[in-house]
Amino acid sequence: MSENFGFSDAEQSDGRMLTYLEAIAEAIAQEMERDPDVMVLGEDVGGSFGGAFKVTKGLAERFGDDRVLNTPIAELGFTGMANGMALMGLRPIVEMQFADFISTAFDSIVQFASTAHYRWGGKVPWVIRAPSDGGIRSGPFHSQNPEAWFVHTPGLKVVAPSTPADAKGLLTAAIRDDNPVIFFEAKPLYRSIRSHVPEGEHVVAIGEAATVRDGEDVTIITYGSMVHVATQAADTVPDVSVRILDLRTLKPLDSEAVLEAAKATGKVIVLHAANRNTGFGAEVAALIAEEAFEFLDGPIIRIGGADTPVPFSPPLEDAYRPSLATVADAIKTLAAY
Amino acid sequence: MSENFGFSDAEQSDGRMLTYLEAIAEAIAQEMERDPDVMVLGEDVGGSFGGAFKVTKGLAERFGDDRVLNTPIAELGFTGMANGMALMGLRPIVEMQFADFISTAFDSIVQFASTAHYRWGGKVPWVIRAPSDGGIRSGPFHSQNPEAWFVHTPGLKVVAPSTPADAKGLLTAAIRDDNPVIFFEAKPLYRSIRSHVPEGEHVVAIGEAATVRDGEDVTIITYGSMVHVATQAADTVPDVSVRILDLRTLKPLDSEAVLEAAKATGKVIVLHAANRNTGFGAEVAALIAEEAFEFLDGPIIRIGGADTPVPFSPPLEDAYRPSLATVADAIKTLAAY
Amino acid sequence: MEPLTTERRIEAYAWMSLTRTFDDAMVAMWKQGRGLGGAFSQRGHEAISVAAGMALGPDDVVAPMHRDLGTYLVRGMTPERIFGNLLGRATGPTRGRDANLHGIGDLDLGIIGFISHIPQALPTTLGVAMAFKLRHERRVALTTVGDGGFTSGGTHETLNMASLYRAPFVLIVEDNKYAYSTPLEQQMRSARFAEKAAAYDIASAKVDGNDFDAMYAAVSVGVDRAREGGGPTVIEADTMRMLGHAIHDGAEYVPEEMLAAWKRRDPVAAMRNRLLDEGAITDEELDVIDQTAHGKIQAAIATAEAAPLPDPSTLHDGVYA
Amino acid sequence: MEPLTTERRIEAYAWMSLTRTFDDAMVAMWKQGRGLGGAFSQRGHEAISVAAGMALGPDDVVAPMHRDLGTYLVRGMTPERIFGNLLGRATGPTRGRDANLHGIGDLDLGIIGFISHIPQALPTTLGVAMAFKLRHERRVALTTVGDGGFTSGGTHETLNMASLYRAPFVLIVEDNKYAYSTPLEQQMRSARFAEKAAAYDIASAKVDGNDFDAMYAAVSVGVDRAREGGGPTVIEADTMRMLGHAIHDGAEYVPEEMLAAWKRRDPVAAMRNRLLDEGAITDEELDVIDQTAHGKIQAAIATAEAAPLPDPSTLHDGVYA
Ligand SMILES: Cc1ncc(C[n+]2csc(CCOP(=O)(O)OP(=O)(O)O)c2C)c(N)n1
Ligand SMILES: Cc1ncc(C[n+]2csc(CCOP(=O)(O)OP(=O)(O)O)c2C)c(N)n1
Ligand SMILES: [Mg+2]
Ligand SMILES: [Mg+2]
Repeated sequence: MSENFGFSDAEQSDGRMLTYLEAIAEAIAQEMERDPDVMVLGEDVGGSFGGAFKVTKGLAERFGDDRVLNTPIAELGFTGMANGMALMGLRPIVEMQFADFISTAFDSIVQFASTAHYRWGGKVPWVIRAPSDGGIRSGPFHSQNPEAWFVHTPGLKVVAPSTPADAKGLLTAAIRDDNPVIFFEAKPLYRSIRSHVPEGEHVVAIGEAATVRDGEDVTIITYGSMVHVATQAADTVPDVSVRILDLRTLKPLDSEAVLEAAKATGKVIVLHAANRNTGFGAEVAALIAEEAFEFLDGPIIRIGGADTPVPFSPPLEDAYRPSLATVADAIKTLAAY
Repeated sequence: MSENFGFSDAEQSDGRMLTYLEAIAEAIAQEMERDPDVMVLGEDVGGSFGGAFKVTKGLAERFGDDRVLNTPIAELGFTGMANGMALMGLRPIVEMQFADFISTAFDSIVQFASTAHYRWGGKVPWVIRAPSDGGIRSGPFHSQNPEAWFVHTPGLKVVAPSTPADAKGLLTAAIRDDNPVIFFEAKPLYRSIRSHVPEGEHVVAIGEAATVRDGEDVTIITYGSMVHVATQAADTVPDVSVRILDLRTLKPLDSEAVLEAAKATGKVIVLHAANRNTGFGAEVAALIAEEAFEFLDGPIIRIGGADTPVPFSPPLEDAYRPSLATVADAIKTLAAY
Repeated sequence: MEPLTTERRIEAYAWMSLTRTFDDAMVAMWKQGRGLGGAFSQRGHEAISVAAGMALGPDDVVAPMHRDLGTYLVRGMTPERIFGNLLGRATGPTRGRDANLHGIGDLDLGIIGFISHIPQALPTTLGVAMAFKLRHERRVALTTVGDGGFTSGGTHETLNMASLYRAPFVLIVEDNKYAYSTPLEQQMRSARFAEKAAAYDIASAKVDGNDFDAMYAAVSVGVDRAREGGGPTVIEADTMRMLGHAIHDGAEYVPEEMLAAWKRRDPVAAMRNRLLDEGAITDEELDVIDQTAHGKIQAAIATAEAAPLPDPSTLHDGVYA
Repeated sequence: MEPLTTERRIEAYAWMSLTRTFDDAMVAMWKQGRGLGGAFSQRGHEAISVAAGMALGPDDVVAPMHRDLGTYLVRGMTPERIFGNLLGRATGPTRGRDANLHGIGDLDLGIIGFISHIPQALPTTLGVAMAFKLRHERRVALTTVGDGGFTSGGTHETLNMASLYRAPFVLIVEDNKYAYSTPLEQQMRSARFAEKAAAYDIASAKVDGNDFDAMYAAVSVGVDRAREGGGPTVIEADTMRMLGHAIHDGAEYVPEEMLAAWKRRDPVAAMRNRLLDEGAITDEELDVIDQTAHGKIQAAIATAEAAPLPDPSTLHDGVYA
């Protein structure tokens, strides 16, 4: 992959280190243990196989085939089925084999699930797990970051953790949430980062951003895999004091944290791996341009994927994807502004 | 409907006045006359019926059932069929009965049509006509403005005319374009506005915004039905000199015109009927906040639909939808800033 | 299956009469401009919708479509509430949020609110059925689809999964010959829905959808099968959409003779005459039933028209649970 | 239908040998870490993909899937170009934009580039067929779908429209018993694809997908029917996916006996032995064919590996036509 995600944090001293993928698997297992209404469904999630990324491996043996349900290739249908299950009080965790295939289930998400409670009070407490993001040479249909479609749609919640601990804590919160939550997992982080994850129950509230590091000169607002790119880029510019805000939840957005971070430095970079054009970063930048205008000391720089499909070949994908160098340059530009 | 679209322009003196709907119908008929590869397909478009809004009425009699093809209820399938037809050089004009049902065809648009040329050079010269927008008490599933989903998707073109003349000229350009173009028709304008439309061939280039009126104090950047709300709102604040830019094409965006308009007044309102959160207005605001920052004399105010489904009942829909009063207040606020 | 006593059949007539009366009143109101937005007449579907409502048990769940007014009524959704929805009142089940019969769900009545997008009711209802199955509850989920909706991809995905999982799921195909302006022969080459069901290994029956007794029997067989763990059923109901797609649609595309022929098979009149022929009830008693229906509907309209519109300040209420 | 002369059948063997040799070489490279991204082995599908390629006429159009390598080769997509795509080279048909066999379309060869999203190839191919029909061209469009893809909604929409419009459309269902890790019995209760086709009034045939002669005959019948205006055909090809879903997949979920049984039905070996038994060709001649294939593939790999990667400055090229 194009970036090095050898992420390390202070907590690494602690004994209990899990990968991002292990943290997700742990959250699912613990919630299934706790609540018999929690179940998993999707393509290849069941049996001894446990899904394309093996996130659900072992669950079928442990909780039975009824609660770890293999589906045919029918995203629209099985997500619609999850809508009905959720209306009856089950809490299905729907696995999209890749986030790229979430578009196949679109109506069941953006038309039914997102509107049922607003229209007639029907609760749809499911979670869709969407393995997203690229940098790992998977081509246009296994590398997408479609979060903007869903943030734009009223009635959904959208979460995108960047660390194993947040992955466990936010997935737990998403499963317990009474609304449809789309949980974007950053594939490139699955096995590339390992850090401390609290044992037992661990809940991270949906809707709260986290300050990854404090700083006075420039603020980077980001989420998912790009949090690590931001941190590494900041490290390459030691003479600039960089503040990094990890949004963690995209909807509902922690606007207070965003505005506070923007005001703190007056200089802001908004960064994500998704296509930049009308991406979620545009919302963040527009929010700041409207509500923190008087505090701005420089242009709001947006960095995101190019306005092309995600190409497969390394030189093209690296050019497509926000790089450490691009972010470092933006930091310098703003610092010098 | 909640706004009065009694739009009138100077050209009204001229003899040839068409409604927005008539202008669209004329463009289709003229292009079918000109080019045998141009055809229409969709639900109920054929026979003597001519579609839910009667836009294609008379075409079947004139051009035959083969070129005005009734389809079953299968948006994914018939849009996918249009992909194949277009690859063979036909120029299908696909009618979505309502823009709200475009989500049902999602994969055929955002995965196949948008990427075919980038990936392997396959040209997909179709147009999807999407009757969008609300204000006419049609409820959550017949009032949507989903343009942001498609602007965010690489490889598509997105057009949204506000006048009969532009509707004819842009649709003609869209039909002749070698790329997939999504043509958003503002339903509330269909029969509510009537203005001059050039007879015979009339092409308005895709990608060019239009200055509706010049002004020094505040710029409103908008498109579709909201152009008329902007004009009327500006009229209610005669003491403020308001510049109005009608984007007409959302993708590819006329960034030059946007930046020029923003710089001209230093105060900007971005307005659309679609849900504001991560809507296309966010892209426009973010572009300005990055590229015209030094010219800004005030916060960029974004006005859009609420972050709820489009409600049906008049008091709720009026509260949901950007109103003349909201826009007028924003003009005053910025003028006084 | 609950035996179809004479009392039950008279009750059925009463529901069909109430449904027809509601429909007539609604159509009249909208023609007079007293309506709001669009409205779908279900005229001709009374036997299907009432049979579906009556054949289900109290704990079963149903997701009716835009022409299943009778099902809503039988399940206990009052005419007041439905007219409240039609008129965008705060008292409707969607509190002015959704239009016509869209979204008028109420889980306390075992009703799922539907959305326009075809065929979303199908996978949703399958999910309800699966919840019953996974919890080992002896409950059934039923929904309906039109001839038009049958051609939509989600219908195929739902039928395949319903069969695969042997879900307690019943689907009524309302073959009313048109999808908006599009006749059956422009939708599909084979309209043999029962045979289509067989290709999924799903049990099926073809029924005269204008014959209440036949519909009730067929739906009951499917419901019982589902309840006993026998898996899904598809019921092909042969019927006709008598008043066009929606209120604004003159349906000039429907041949006169066709309508005339179907008029002779009117489901409400048929039920009425059958009960009379059997001597199960007198003309006078039937008139009382019709007058009662008329009174209920007039009262419902008055109540709904007098009800308040929603307060704009509630716009954002309920976006999230 | 072009008669299946001995020459044509020997030619067919050569294509099957080339396909198998390509596959073996690709698998070996990826196992050695000389690959890029993922790769799908088509081992076991040679008879189907080569028959599809050979039964089509030069002006026909095909949209092959991820296991139809033989079809690409027969249509004239060279091993050099395909390996170029697999290795992300500027010389591949997607110029490094798409992965493995995805998107390797070339309209000059009558090949549509496919996308991952199942079952997009179906409606697209129907559209190609409709273009031929509307222009009154005697051309045919063919595509393939897996047992897994058959359960997807777009497949139903496509089959219904193909039947409705009597499109010159041929669909081969590659029933290879698995969709990734999911066996047929967890995908659908009835896997009788020919019967499913009948429910759409579509002609169908069930064929041993590992028997080239049978596949060629069946596809030819469908292609001829389409060309003569007889409408669509569905061909159910009974076969097996021999090497798992993709290179990273050990396919431990596939029973050993099942693989062993299918190994005895290897389509390439079967064709080879049949030609030998008939005395149509000698062992030596067959070895020459295999060696030629081996040489071509090695040369193709060398060429592809030596080819340049795309220039990053071309990132935005071709987003729009
Ligand atoms: C996906 C989708 N496309 C289009 C529509 C618009 N539409 C509403 S009802 C209808 C016709 C439905 O026909 P049918 O299923 O036969 O039901 P009927 O109206 O005849 O009862 C159409 C096309 C829709 N609701 N959903
Ligand atoms: C809509 C969609 N969902 C999921 C996938 C991921 N996927 C790729 S191939 C595959 C299995 C396909 O099985 P089948 O159709 O039987 O073809 P086979 O691989 O067996 O040849 C899956 C699930 C996809 N490509 N598209
Ligand atoms: Mg119908
Ligand atoms: Mg398969």
